[in-house]
Amino acid sequence: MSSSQSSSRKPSGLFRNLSAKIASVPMVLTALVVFVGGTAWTVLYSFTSSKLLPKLNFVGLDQYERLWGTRRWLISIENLAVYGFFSMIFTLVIGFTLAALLDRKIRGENVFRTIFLYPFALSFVVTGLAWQWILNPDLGVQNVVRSLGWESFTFNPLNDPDIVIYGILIAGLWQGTGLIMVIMLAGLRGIDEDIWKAARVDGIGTVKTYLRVIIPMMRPVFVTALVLIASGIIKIYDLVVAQTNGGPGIASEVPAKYVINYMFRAQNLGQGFAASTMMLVSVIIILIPWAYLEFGGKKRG
Amino acid sequence: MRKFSKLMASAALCTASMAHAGELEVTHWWTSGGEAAAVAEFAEAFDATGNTWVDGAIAGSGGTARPIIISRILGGDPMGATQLNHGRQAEELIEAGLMTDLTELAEAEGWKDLVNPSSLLDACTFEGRIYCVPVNIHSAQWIWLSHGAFEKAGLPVPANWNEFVAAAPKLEEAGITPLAMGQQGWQQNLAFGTLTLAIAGVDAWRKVSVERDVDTAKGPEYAAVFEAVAKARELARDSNVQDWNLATNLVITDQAGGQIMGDWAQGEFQMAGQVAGEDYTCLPGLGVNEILDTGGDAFYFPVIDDEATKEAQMALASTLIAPETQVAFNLKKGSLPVRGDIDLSAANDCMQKGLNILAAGNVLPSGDMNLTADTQTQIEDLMAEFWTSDMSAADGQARYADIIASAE
Amino acid sequence: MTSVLVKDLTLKFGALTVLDNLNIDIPEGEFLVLLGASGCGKSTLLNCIAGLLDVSDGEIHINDRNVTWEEPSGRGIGMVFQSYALYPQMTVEGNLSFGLKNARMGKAEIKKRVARAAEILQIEPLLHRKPAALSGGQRQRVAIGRALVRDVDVFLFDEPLSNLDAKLRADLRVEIKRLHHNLKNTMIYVTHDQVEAMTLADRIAIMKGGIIQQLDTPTEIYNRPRNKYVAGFIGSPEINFFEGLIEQDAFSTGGERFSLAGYAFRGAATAGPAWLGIRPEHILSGSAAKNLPVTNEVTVDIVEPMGSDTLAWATLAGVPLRIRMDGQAAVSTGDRILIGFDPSRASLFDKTTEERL
Amino acid sequence: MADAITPRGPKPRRRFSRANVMLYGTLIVIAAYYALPLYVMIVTSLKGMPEIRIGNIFAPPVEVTYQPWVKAWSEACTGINCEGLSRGFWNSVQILIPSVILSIAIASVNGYALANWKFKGSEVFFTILIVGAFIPYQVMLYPLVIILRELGLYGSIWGLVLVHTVFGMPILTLLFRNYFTSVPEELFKAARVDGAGFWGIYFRIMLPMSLPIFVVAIILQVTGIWNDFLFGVIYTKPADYPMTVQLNNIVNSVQGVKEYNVNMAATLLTGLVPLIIYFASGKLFVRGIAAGAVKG
Repeated sequence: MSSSQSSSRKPSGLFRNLSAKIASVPMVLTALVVFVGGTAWTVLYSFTSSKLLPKLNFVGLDQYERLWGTRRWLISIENLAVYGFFSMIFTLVIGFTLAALLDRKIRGENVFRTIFLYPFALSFVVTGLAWQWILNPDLGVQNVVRSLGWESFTFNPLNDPDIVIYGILIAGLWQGTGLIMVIMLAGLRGIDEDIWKAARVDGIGTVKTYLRVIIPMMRPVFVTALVLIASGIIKIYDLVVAQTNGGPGIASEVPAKYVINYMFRAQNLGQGFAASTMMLVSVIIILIPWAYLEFGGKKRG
Repeated sequence: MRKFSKLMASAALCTASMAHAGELEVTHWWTSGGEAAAVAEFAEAFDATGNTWVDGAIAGSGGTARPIIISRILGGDPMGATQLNHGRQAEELIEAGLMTDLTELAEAEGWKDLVNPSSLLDACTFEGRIYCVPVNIHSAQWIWLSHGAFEKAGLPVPANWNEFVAAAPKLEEAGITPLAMGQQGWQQNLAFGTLTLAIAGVDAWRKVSVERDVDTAKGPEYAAVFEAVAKARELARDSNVQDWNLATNLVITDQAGGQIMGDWAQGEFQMAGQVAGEDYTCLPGLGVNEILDTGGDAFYFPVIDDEATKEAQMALASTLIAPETQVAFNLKKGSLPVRGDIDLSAANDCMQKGLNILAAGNVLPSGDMNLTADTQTQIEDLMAEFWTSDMSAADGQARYADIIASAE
Repeated sequence: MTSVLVKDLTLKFGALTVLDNLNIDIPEGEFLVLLGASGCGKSTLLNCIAGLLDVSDGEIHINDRNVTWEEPSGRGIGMVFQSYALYPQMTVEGNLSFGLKNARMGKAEIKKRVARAAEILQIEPLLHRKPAALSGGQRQRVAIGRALVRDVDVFLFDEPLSNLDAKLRADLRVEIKRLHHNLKNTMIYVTHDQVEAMTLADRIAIMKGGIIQQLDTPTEIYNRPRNKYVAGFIGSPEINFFEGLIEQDAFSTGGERFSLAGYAFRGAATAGPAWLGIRPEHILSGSAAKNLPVTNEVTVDIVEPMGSDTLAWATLAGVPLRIRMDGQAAVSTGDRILIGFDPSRASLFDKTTEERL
Repeated sequence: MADAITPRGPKPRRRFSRANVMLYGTLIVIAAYYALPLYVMIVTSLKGMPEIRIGNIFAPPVEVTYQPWVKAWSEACTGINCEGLSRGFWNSVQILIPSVILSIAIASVNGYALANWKFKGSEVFFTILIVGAFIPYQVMLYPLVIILRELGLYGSIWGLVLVHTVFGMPILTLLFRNYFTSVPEELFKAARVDGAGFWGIYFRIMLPMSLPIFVVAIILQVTGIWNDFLFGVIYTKPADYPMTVQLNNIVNSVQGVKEYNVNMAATLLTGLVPLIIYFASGKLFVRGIAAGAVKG
């Protein structure tokens, strides 16, 4: 804050709404110290060889070279890409379809909406465990279908390294689509009723109206939904820990888990910081230009 | 670096845990049936000295518990005492001056000459000072075979690894999983270590694990090891249990032929009321190369600025190494005592085998002693991947050699 | 050939009857206006004709075809909404051609029709703009264009001008009239603004509570309102009402007696309690009032000059009286003036049934 | 040529028209997929272990027992201490209440200041906060460990409360700012004319009007904080573990055979609080989130 000159002129900016500034101190502190300071600190120490304790002995890009040479990190990135891609598409498609179905003024709308949204209230740990049991071969779906007679039925995603990520995807979708459905429904209800009438008069079918008219009109809602889903994907950790804990082997590892394991379990802070900086870079590439455009740029709302 | 650690030390001092005099919070990760029973022995012995043992068990094996324990010590909220595998893990903590120096007590009670083998105490010493109390000797190089399983398959109980591998097809015919294996990296890594010692032998093992000689890691001995591990992977194909004690349970209930696991598995067998030699057999060094590593658990005492707690810490240290406690604890735990001067006549057949090997002196320091946590984690990740994929033995060996090359 | 026939149309939302047994026969090319206060059911009737609402009973025929169960697009109607309902993400050209593309019409045909509509509505320069970049008037023209390109038989307008400012409304009103004149299509136009109704309509249907009060030409409705409600609704400034008694060709109210000579009773002349309505513009003042059958002296309470004409307030027979005078008339508060009116311009309504006598 | 039936009155809609069947069909199938896990957990948590081993998990319990719930609540063990989830529950409550109050108080003041009292640079901090909301937590985990250590809060409940306040701030501030910007400007100007100051307007005018957004903020924070696992594992010691972490420990520390009924009862117990809030607030939960998110 610039030091205020003699206040012959009207009081300098510093003192104008003083109480507002004081009230915003916590926000300023959080923004500067934690978000900016914390991030800078981590990025800085990602260039050191700190093991258990942070030490400023710089090693340049060694941590990053090792990171991208580590098989477990490559698997984590691959999993994140697969999970992110499908989770983004399915959440949007299922979310929108459910919202469109519920928007059709059907009986029992509230009951359906409650059922679709309750998973969102549950924690990822609960979701992970629930789906671990349902997908468990000896207890869940496979066992039930076999007991119904189809002996050779095998459905055991959580023990098959190639498709375990899809087991996590099922649980992730179960938990996440509810919120997106709600947001889409709010968007749909915001559309002027006459647009629907005009489309009917023009003889355009319901599905075509959704695709060619309604969805283009809901661009801001879709952007918000994309941003919410994306920020959820990047941070995925609890669900994997609860459902597969990275197993079988390291087949369902995710970047967030790599960071935590290397920072605390392998007591190699440098490597952990390098991994978390990589996560930050991926966020910067995908999200921030977008989010800035939505929230920062033209301030709407 | 010094300035930083002074800061850490002061932080530790000013927020000592608010335990009252005589009360000591002890953290550890012995949460399975047998282990919990053994810990109870420690707690009982310590309470007998007028102090109170406040149990801080942390579930989820060492891998999960260690980070929690360490971040608490670093975070300035240390516990009274904690279990850690002695070796490189605590090195940085000692360097940062966060661990109590036990040298006076050690010299007063003459630990130097009663701890056998001496390598155990060396693992606790850092720059000449002693910082931890070894409480047991665990060796990983055992395979536990279920008599019932082999009877069901109409086979004699094998005496060594090769016989075990030969018997496998028959076991499978009888619907028995030959090898029980938990789906966790550290268990697969333990099996790898055991197979290495048994097949590659001590010299090759020392060249790679201690001197980190990459050529040997790439050499023929280790090629044979990775072949054996690939075979073991075959044998454990359809045992999809997670925790080690669930795998041991498969052996106890004759659903699996055998399990490669450390001597702490004995605790589970005892809990199930099985008798060594009758219901199950233990083969040290897989019956091929009777060498045991002398890793094991030890207790460290974070620095706490509270006289009463310090006294309680010393009381616990000497209780842990006292003969009666050693006997009671190790019997339940199934591990070997650290004191050479007590007789474990009550010990069962497997512990006797361990004692003889120990007495014969063909023992060696455990991996924890010379590989950093970082390298250990990388090897565990490699093993986790190897065991759950169809990675070839050669690729596995190449990846292992790279890790050894980059280890410091 | 009848363009639109509405037969015994009834619509109920649960227990509430919104449209009550309506019958309308709209000949080819007629411009019918549905006029009424909000909530009288005019928009609902329009939506029923369009097929956007399912009727509870009755039939709708367009071009002698029973379309009661037809989808809106199958009825040969185009509709223009109050909120224009243009597709915001498409250009003007996109909006115009979307319906045709959907009906799989040939590209050349689409191009031709869009060009024709754009030329009629003078929106050629706007074809590549998005609705957001258009003014209210332009958007309305594009909305009309959307129906135009489909060569529909009947145009339906749902209060299209109420979102526009007064000046723009007047301009567009003229355009719609010119459009009707050029195209000669049947048009049904819903509004609550009586000026739009009077200027545009060939016939007007005054609606209240889901029932058509009167369906007639504007002049007929203006001069011979069917009932008290229609009389009161039409005409600005509002008609003056006197409550009183009819006694052989005279009407007594509040101490005054007005002669009814020349009043054309619908049926036989009757007597009894009734309402008399006389429009402010039918009350003459000063010298013009001299030889009228009914004359009186009144004092002017308030004067409201409005440029083209002036509205004077007085009291007659205890009831406030509105008199419309020429803009230049020199009158001020307190003047005593002579006023009078010709009974044949007045309207009499039965006291209880409020029906015209 | 009068056709057989002249169309009259409402179009006859076959009750089970193809579109209707398809619509309700998909909804019911998807609803089953969503309701399945909860159903399985409830059913299994009421069965004895033998019944689970032989029967299939979708079958309703033959003889209902509440023993798994009792065990999950008060007897399930992690290692030696067997106090079940109850300790975790009370820890979670102790973490929840101060976190919710503190985070909402600060965020509402932030939102209010940002909406009505813009000062030089206030938008910059707000933008940093919003950008901060997208930075993965992992990047700020260790620096926060150091900050808490310097404040002597590391490992205590208050440390975790501070962490939740910090990480909850961006979204909540955005929510409140959006809400307060939608409050008519004249109201704020009128109050200023009447001489009310920053806090006067906040308490007497803004607060009373902002009940709906407060309820939304409370719902978001309660479900968010109660369901947190990552911060709970890192910033507390075993004695203070929130319910989610303790649940993960209980389910993973196995004594002999896995007791699925106790594990499922424990999972349900952990999910109970957010579920009750969700069902109790119902529409408000939905409207609030939509308002906050869509407008944001």
